[in-house]
Amino acid sequence: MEKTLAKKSFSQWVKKLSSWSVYIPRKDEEGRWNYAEADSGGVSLDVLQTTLPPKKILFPQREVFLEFAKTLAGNRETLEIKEVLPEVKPTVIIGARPCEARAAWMLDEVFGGEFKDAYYWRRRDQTALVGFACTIPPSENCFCTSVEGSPHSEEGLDILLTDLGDRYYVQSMTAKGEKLISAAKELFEEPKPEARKQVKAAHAESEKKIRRQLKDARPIAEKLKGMFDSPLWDEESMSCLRCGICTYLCPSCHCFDISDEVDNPSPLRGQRVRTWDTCQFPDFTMHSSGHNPRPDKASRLRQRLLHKFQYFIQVYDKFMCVGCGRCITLCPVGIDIIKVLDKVRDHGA
Amino acid sequence: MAEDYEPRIVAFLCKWCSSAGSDLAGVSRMEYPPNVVPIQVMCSGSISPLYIFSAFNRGADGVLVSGCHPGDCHYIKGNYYARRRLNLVKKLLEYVGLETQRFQMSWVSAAEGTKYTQIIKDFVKELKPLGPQTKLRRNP
Amino acid sequence: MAKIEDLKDEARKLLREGKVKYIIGYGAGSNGWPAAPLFIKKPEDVDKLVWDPTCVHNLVRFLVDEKRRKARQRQPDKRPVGIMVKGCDSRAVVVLLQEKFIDRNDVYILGVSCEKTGVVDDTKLAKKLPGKKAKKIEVDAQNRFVVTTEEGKTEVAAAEILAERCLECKANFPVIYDLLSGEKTKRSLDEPFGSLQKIESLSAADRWSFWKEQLDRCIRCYACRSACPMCYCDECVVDSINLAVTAETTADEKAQRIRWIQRSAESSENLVYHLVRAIHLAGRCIDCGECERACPLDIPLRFLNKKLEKEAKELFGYEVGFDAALPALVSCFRDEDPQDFIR
Amino acid sequence: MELNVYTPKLAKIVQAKDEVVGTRTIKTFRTEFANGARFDYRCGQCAMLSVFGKGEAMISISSSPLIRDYLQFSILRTGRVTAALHDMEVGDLIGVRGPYGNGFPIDEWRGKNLVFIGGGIGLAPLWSVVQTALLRKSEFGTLSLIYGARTSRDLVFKDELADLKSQMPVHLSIDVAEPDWKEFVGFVPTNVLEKKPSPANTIAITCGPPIMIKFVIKNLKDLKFEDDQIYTTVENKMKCGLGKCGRCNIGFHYVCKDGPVYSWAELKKLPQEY
Repeated sequence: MEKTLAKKSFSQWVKKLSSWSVYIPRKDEEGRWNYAEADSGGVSLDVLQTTLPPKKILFPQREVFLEFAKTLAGNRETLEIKEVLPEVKPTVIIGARPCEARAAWMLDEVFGGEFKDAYYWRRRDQTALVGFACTIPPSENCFCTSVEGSPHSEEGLDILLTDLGDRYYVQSMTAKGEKLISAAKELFEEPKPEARKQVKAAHAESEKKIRRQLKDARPIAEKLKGMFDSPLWDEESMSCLRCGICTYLCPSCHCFDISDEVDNPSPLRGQRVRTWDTCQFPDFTMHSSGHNPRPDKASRLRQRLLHKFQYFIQVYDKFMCVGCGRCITLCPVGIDIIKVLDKVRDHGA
Repeated sequence: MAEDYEPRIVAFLCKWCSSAGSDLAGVSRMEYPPNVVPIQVMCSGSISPLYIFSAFNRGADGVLVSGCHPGDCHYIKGNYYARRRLNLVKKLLEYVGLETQRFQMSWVSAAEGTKYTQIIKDFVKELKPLGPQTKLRRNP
Repeated sequence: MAKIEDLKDEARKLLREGKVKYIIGYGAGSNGWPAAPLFIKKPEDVDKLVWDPTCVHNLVRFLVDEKRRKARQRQPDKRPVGIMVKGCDSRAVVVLLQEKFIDRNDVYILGVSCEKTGVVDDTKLAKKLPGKKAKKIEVDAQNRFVVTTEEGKTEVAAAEILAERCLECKANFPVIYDLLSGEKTKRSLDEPFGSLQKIESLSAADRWSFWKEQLDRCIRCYACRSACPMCYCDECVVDSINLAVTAETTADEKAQRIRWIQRSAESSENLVYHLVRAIHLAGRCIDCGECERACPLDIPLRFLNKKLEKEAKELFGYEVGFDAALPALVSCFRDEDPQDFIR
Repeated sequence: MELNVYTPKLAKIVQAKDEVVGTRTIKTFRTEFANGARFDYRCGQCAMLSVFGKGEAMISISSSPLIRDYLQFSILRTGRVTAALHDMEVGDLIGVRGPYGNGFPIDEWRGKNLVFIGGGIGLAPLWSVVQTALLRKSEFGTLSLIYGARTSRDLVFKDELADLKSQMPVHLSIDVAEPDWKEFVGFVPTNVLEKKPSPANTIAITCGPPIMIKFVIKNLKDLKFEDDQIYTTVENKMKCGLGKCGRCNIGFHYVCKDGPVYSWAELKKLPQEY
């Protein structure tokens, strides 16, 4: 279904979505963008890139799995566990970027499959993604076109809005999208033929503006297979600080830890929670004997790149990197995966 | 504040002086509020700031560290170190916005049973109006 | 800003004579910020060294990684490592020497002087030139910053985009060095703890809501701990993220290890983590500002350590990072240390 | 109610036997499900045991799947969860979820001789397939076990090994000589060279510390065993057991889902990241 929506009636549409809980990027006084529940306040849409991707709504940093409690009845101790599945209201994330929606589409693969992850799918099934096509590249390190994405890709999105000056061209790809549109039918008009031409031109134009490029990404994935023991990883990871920024802020990174958090030791009461985890921390793979298959920064940088540019392709036949550029922009020491992968491509050339 | 609210205080008492002082108060049957969970330590200098933050994190409404008067320390200078380190802790907690009355330090010698009871009485009196401590507390 | 030709010559000589293993310096970055850490092993790469107001990183952190790498090797190469240090960074080297973490001949210090200016704060720059990306930043004769972006050059007064710590700088040229590039110029400094006033002047309730709102945003990526040259413990007491287990660690030690805070990024756990980190930096933090710069959410962490630095000076007359022979702040005392807060 | 793959079933400990006391203590537990829940598994699969308040640990099931009424786990005391398990007594409740992993492809080995080579606690995952092979003895050729540990005290299933000797040749070894030790003294891989199992129509299955597995495989290759005649299990840190949490991978394989059992032919192709 394709419609157009006047820009001036955009905030009315948001108000009409009262039965959804609406997340919208909000800018704080320091100029940082982050998702926040939309209140009645105005909706400013000159967002470029949020620091934390929409992943934090679909795959929150803390998810309670179950609660456990011991009760003392006389001298008999009984233990019960109570499963805690999230109760999620229908949600809509407005302002997601096409690359972040592609990342959600990849998380669907990981959390689907043979063992479906009930916690993820409770949220995912209730959440609609309304994306903005990137007429201006959100970051100077965007390279989505190099990893089979584009500034107007539709995977993972329910609605794609493209800015045509005074109105948005609305493309809805799913039933969820149609429901969002029908919630305020009167605001949407049928697209005029020249609007269709305009949106095609806008999309083509936006692809040319992507600032960074990773040439021949697929052959790099092939070449990575032979570079497991290359000294390149040691050289490139010399300046790595071993923090978790590149993985926590990556829209497609999904590694997690499961740990028990005790509120009251006796009688025992607490919860089992899932929290984000990162392959960059030493504890991630350390055996209880102290042996660590990935003992140093080099092996962890290698793991981060191989997982995204080789392993994920071998299993799901698509890159796990969506080219949003966050890990490049926000790395405190400027480790640039495009530069590292360029070196892999040109290695031995 | 609900009249029946009873603040819970964690008191780190140095074994040689303050803990002995609190024993003297007990042996002499002195009356003082039962809100204190005493933890005996070998010296006030052995109190790591982590214990204080953790006590507040696990639900303490007030934390007291009590050691020997300067010069009485069984290990000569433990209380001098404590004086400097815990002063920094107090300033940091205040700076972050925790009510200043919640963290107290005192010198109580083995003979000062009455002083110990007075300190606890004053501490409970000061904590009552503040209500339960929710700032550092784990999911209050 | 010093011209570093003499430093480059020294660097080439050191590498040619094999006096140092490699040199840690600043080179061109590629992620949008002009400068980035650079490791040089070969003399011909020395030309890549740059020195300009975007060299904000504190490279002393990599001395910690060097020590860890040597500890893992069976026959480590004992030669020193060359390192480019600004004034503030050099005080970090002093603290590492003071704490005997590194030995003086582990490191060959190539000092650079900031002279009249200092380094740029990325947030201030982004606010000053919104939407534009700086390609290059230089200092002109009148010590103003000349920022080159895609649209050309713009001149900015230094004070507008200087990093907060540079405005309160205590050492605009290195206090310890094997070679110093640039002049030992005196600088008119702002009020030493000026930036702290705006928080200290708040009421207790406002300070609490300020810190709670800031630390609630923390996602515990530990960039602040990873970027800090003083945070070099193999096993951080606060969390089990980097448990240092060796073959000799017994099952009991692992089983009884106390988890002081939970792994979830809840506000109470974030607060305790940052409080413990701040108190562990009392009398050790030299205000290089890396924790705040590295934080992806720009949480003003510097103000936690700055407060304790101010208390250390006012209460105990203790200054950090100038004298490697000084005992640590918390392992010494004075008779006249204040005790008014003790009953 | 959709099946939530992370929620463990409650199981009661019905038997707790000390296998090794002193340092490197090992205990064997038998558990029955609190509400008689079914738990079908293949030999060599593992289960995630939960001690609530401490965490979870992936432990291989050492009982044979043909024995229905209990699950058996032999656990080395080595960290927070395993220490908590060791402190448990009969009647305590733990969580069990699973089964996880691909298990030993025992049906593919019909008609073949089986040589089991174990080291220390490595006998626990092997025990499941040894018991199953014994119960289906007619389907296989000769069975034999080469097993060793640091000291005689560290041997696991001491009494079961005694009566196993009557059913198959059992070659025990300890690393350092002890006064009343009659059998082989030395490392397990050397014992393998000593006993020279013949590769003809034989499958060798080895579990134990990674360093032992490396040399056992080398020695088996010297004895002309083909790559697809050697099977082993890979141990990596695991948290989810479902191939999602991202930590146990070697190459693009998740050990908890695609492993832990690999033939050397498969394992050789993967990066040595375990």
